[in-house]
Amino acid sequence: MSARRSLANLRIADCTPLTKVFVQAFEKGMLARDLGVEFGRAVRDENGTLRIGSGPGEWLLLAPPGSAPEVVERVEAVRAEEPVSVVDVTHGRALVRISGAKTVDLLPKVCGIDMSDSITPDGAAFRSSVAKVLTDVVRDDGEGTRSYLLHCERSFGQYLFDALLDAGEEFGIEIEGFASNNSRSPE
Amino acid sequence: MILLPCPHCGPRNASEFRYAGEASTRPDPNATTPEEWRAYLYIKNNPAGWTTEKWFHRTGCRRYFTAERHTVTNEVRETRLPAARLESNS
Amino acid sequence: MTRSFFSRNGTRSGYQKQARYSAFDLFRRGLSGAEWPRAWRSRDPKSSYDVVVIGGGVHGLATAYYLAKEHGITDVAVLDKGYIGGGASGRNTAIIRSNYLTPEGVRFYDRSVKLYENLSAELNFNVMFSQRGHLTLAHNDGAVRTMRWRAEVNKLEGIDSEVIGPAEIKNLVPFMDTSEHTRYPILGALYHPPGGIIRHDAVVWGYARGADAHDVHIHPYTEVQGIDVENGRVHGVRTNRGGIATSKVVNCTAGYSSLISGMAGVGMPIGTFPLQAAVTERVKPFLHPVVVSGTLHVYVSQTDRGELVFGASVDPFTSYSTRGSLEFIEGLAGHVLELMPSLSKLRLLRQWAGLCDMTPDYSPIMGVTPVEGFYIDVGWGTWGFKAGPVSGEAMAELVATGKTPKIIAAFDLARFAEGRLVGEKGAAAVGH
Amino acid sequence: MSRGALKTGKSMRLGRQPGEVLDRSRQFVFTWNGRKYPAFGGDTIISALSAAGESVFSRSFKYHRPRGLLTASFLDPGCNVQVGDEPNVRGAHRKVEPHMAASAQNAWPSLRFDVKSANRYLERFLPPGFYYKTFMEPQRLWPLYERVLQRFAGGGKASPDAPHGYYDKRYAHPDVVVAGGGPAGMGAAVAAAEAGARVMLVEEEHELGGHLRWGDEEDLAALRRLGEEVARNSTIEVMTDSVVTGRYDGNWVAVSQRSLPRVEERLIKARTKTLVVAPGLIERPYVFQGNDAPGVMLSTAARRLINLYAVKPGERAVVLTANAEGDAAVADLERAGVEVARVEDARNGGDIGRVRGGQGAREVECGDGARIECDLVVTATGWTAPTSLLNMAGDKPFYNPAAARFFPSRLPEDVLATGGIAGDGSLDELLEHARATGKEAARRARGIGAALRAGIPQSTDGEEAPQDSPVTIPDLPVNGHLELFRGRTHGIVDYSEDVSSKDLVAAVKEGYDSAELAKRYTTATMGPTQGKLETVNAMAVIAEATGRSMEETGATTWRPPYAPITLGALAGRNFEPVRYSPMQPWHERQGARPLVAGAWIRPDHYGDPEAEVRNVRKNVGVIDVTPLGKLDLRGPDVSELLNFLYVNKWSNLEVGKVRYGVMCAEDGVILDDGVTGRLGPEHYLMTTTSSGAAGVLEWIEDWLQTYQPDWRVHVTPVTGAYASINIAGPKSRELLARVAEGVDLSTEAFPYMNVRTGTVAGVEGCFMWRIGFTGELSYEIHVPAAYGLYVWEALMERGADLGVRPFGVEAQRVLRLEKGHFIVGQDTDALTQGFGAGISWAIKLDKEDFVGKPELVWQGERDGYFRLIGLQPHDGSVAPPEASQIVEGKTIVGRITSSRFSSTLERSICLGFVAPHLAEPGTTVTVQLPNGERITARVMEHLAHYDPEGAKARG
Repeated sequence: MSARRSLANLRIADCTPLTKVFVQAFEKGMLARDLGVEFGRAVRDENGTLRIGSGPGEWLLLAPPGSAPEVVERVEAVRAEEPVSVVDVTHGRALVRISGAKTVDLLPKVCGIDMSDSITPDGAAFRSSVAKVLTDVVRDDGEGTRSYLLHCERSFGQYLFDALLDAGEEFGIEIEGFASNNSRSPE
Repeated sequence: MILLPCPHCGPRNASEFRYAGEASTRPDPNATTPEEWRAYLYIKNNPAGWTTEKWFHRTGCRRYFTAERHTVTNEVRETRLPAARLESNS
Repeated sequence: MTRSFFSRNGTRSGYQKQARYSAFDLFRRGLSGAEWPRAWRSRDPKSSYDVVVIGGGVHGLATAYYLAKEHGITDVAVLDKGYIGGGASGRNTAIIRSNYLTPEGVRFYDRSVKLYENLSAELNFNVMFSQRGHLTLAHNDGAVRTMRWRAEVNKLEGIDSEVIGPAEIKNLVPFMDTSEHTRYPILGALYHPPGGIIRHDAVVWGYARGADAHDVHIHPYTEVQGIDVENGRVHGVRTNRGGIATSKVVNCTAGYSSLISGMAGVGMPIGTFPLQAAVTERVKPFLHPVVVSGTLHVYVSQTDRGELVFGASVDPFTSYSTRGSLEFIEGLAGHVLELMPSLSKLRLLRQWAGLCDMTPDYSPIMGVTPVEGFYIDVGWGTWGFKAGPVSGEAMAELVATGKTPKIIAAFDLARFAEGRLVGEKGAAAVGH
Repeated sequence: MSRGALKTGKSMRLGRQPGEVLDRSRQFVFTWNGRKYPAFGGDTIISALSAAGESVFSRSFKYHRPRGLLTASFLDPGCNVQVGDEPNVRGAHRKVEPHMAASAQNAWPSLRFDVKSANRYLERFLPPGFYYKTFMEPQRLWPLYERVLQRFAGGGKASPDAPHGYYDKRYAHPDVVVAGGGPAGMGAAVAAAEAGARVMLVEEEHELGGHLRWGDEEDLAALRRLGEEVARNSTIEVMTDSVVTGRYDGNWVAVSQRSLPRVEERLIKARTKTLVVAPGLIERPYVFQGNDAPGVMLSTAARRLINLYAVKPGERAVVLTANAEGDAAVADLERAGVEVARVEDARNGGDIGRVRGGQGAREVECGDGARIECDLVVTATGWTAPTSLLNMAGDKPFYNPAAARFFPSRLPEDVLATGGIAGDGSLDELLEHARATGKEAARRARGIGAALRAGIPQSTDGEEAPQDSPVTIPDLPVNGHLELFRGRTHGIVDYSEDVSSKDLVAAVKEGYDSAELAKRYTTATMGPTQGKLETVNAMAVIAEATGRSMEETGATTWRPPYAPITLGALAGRNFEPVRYSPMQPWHERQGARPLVAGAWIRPDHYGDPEAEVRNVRKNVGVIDVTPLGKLDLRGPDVSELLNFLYVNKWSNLEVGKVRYGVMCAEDGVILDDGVTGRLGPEHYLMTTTSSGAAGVLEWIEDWLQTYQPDWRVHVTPVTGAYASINIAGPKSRELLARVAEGVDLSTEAFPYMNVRTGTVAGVEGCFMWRIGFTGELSYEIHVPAAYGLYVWEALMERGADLGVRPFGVEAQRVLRLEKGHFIVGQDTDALTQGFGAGISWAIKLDKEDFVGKPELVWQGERDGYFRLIGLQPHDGSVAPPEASQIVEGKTIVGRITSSRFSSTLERSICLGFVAPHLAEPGTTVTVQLPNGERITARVMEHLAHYDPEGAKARG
């Protein structure tokens, strides 16, 4: 846990260095059973990887920086009967985390999805438009603090970050430095 | 803005989708006449009422699906996956 | 020859002597308090007509007017399911121009502009055609290229069009942000001085009054429910006010054109899309030319009353709904403010929608159909109002003579089956 | 002229009133037409001016008649003022602030004396639509007439320097939105919240309470109780000075929120489960001669002035009353010390004939002919139900003649109505109805919410659809009311448009005899109040003129927005995404001129594009081509897919090879092109044009998902995953050799149109393609994006002695033109089919099937199509601008699609599109330049002007 962590009600951090692996397989195939997470949900596995059911028959795996080869290997080791593709998209996507109580005020300025607990509880994952950019959103609360991971095409990253800062200005948004463990992944 | 019930993601704002036109059947390209082929390209039913059409969930699951929509009220009564897709992806 | 139907006073049977409109007459009646007569008569439909025109908008009324005036065919009925001019004719943003991309398009719309220029005098009804210039902005070099393409074709056809740069644009529209570092920098524009705006209702009413003067029957609230076709020929139409026998039917509808054609068994390459528009509250005049941006999907002009009139591209999916949408005015406002950021305090007053029949090549469908006696003047997309007079003139000639006028030959229905699409699509993102 | 001095006139300010909204501890000054006026906190612009004895606030649109206060609310048509650079401010609603500079609109030279008011003497000569009947000839003078007409355009002034503030938007997902914060709205909101709903309570005025606010002690006590109930419920979000501007399909409700601390105005887009419409009723003006004179006002206006703003509306009043509101106004007036000279009770046949007075009411002629001197005329003749939101929800309200107003008829499941719009009754009856409505709204919201959630994979399954039965909503009584629209004289119907009842009658007689036509002809209801004050009176006059009933005349469609909303709020933060490559910081440091290419920002050039071209031909250049669309394709059926998508053949592409391909749509029109390489047995990387990337991806997914779902192919968009750099020029191999590891770059080992994977500048997993758009020996390298800037800088550093320089899009355009490569969308257009683009070598009609095959078969047979050709002007110093037309006499026979001066060849070079008879090499064509001059040019044998054999690229 970073000692510099701010207590502000709204914080933003660039988490782009995290490993990101994109997996495609049958929606209800063998690999799906092995990954154990359905479309629309995210769970953390025993290796500290956040497994996100990002689309029907699609998964996004977020893991500590530099761990792409192991993550890919682990998925490829599953002997699925159906065609499976595993693509390391670490370089292809930008990742931002916003945290704090005021995230529920910020996100509705840029995204049309209902952020209430009944629609998008902790562990919910969905893909929608955020500030007009196609974005994977994962609600990933930590220690009772609301928190969201936002994942988009890399080239839009700077724009999305700026748009979130602009939207958060009225709530006093603070920028946090990236720490590899601030994704709540176990060391 | 109308809500379109995406068969994967649930109801979403229509602005997340791309309308991909009336559902149509592609003629056999090796046995088609110019008239048949161009009817496939250009002629529309364009009803004022229920129509079957294709949509793409562009800022969502990025899947195509079929919807039955009323073109006067914009009410959507059914959305479903392309039939073949369901079988091959079970 | 202007003032046509008045100069032929009494030479035709059924001609109605109408009160002439003039400043003098306004003064005279103002003094005496005498009432003005009806601009057109209300009557019951007959059981048969030589020609039945479906659609009481500018196209239908102009067709009837020219049939009677130019070809002496006065046994004509114009049917509309609502009040006249209540469809696309009353819902468009009333922009007139002829700076199209293809020579056939340019010639056609130029004829329309010429007719419009003379229309107030011709109809003795001021349609308030204001040729204040028309600017189509280019925000990238592809668009600059297309603007130049249009300008060059226009010039070869004798139309006044020129590509101008940001400084000249700023001069014409001081409110425009022509600085370089905007999200959509303005690199140039196609400037078309004869383009402008018009009072759309006045065009409808003027043609209605003109047609009525030649004894054309105008039947509002008369909805066509079926077209009788036997052995490939038209025999009549069925309406909510009874059947009408006729051997010639002209489909001049917008929004419902494929439904009407469907009644005659003719399939159409048409999708019907709502086109939305909006006006702001009045402010003192500050915007003279019509401004269009294809990239930003917006067009804007200021009326003589001071309102800004906005339009955009058609809705993203087919619909017969004329309810306004919020996303339209949101996008519109964003884009207007991209162009003129100082207008953020201006308030939007009213929004509405009309229906547009879009064709695959962004060009109309005019002429004969496989059904004898069933003529079409449809598929007008977002350009129908501009073409009202020339369409009426050409359709009247076709119906009267049986020969397709050269000026509309390229727009025939058969082009789709024969793979001869018109090349107008190259210029059109927003084509107003 | 005492411009600097505080306005000291007769003060109309009353002592403290029980319900007043003033903060008397806060007194300050503002200016009105340049003069200083005092105000209290809580005053509106108009209440402060009224307190200072002013009674004229604007001039009317057409006749420039003086206009005063009519409704004392947002709707007040005579109270629109200019505030600084903001036009059309609702002066009777906007709170005045210290130092605010307000001024009158539509008056010149001054409010008191307006020269255009001479128009009113011309009234008889200016009937409705007079402009349709004159100025027709001569046509050439119309612009002059038009300029005169424009002088009369109403409204305030827009300023080109007005700043664009922080306007904002947000989405919301409440269970219940209550439109209207009067007693009914408050009651409904509380009941809904108590039933477990999340509620948005939206009120147009600055405070909740509606008519209770200007009521008596009992009303005020009731208001206090309601206010406490609202405050107790934390799930009610109260928004004042906010308005529901529209209800759109799917209960998509727009709320404009004002008076915010850091935001000018905010548009809330609420996907509400249910909407409760509780706007109350709008008092309707009465039509009689002189009804627009300052000093003639509605009973609610008089009561608001007295009770909210402690302003005495006049000295001596005549009141026409037909209802309890009018009676209450009489009591209020008397309490405020206004002499009530006469009460005309319409219920007993009382009436007003006309009001006389130029700058303000002076004398009333009563129904019985008696003339009474007064400066205040108050009318209470009935109500308009603002059914706007119900209209937008598809309802067609019906007219009830016994109550003289419209009522809802059939509402959709997700919209309910309560309060005055639904009926009358005592406050208790009203609240009972409101509470039942709020409870039912919450119940329905639960059902609708459960149905919505059922389809959402992320949602918690917790709440079941409720099984409880509908709440019984008691019927509200409907009080009888006289149908009072117009007296025995004619007067103004539409105040903002200056349309009188006489005008409407004249329009009907001229044949504009349906409500819509009469309105369009006279412009009645088209002004700033959008019919909320005028519609019913206009219908009544049209009904009277046509001899039809009100029911037959019908209500017109009220269109959104319910109340005007700023363009700023509608635009919000105006999200316009932009994309950058990882090398963008370097480009910016080097002063690259930015080029906006769709969402991408790219370097157009670094100062001297010609030098950039020369350097590629002579040494080596590098260009950032990251925006190239890139798709990772995996699976056993990729080659089948490629065979289907492209016009050329793909089944025989070996691993390690790349191939150029062209895609056509089903109509045979060229859609996109690019190079695709085979990285492994079941692994390909496809590149597309940067502008086509998104479209091609969706197109491929369409074929895969809906047409060939059996094909086992996975597509991953990886455009941003790789920084793409093209290294081009005779020294490119040497440069690459200095940074690449583990790859033999010799022509034998790595020939043209091949791909290798290796390490570049220490970065593993880079793809190197030996291809080129420029015609030189070149390599396109795709580097994991995070290393893009590092590799780019390494190339610059390691190649310094080789003369490496960056080049931008402009140089690339020249280079590719020299090489004769066409650009889809520039050298082809929306009708260019495959053969026309000169790629017949690629089109394989013997393939079983591919997209667009039939059209290409027929095009091949037809052979009459325009063709893309290379062109060189005979005068090599002239480069005809792109889009110059190729002509024969006056006939257009083609056009220049690309054109540049080539410093390599030291002459101008072009690509053009020409009619088939001109396509033969050696043909001379005529090009018309934009300045009208004509030049000739020669049709070339090849599209390529430079190295047509391709020796350099293969070398």
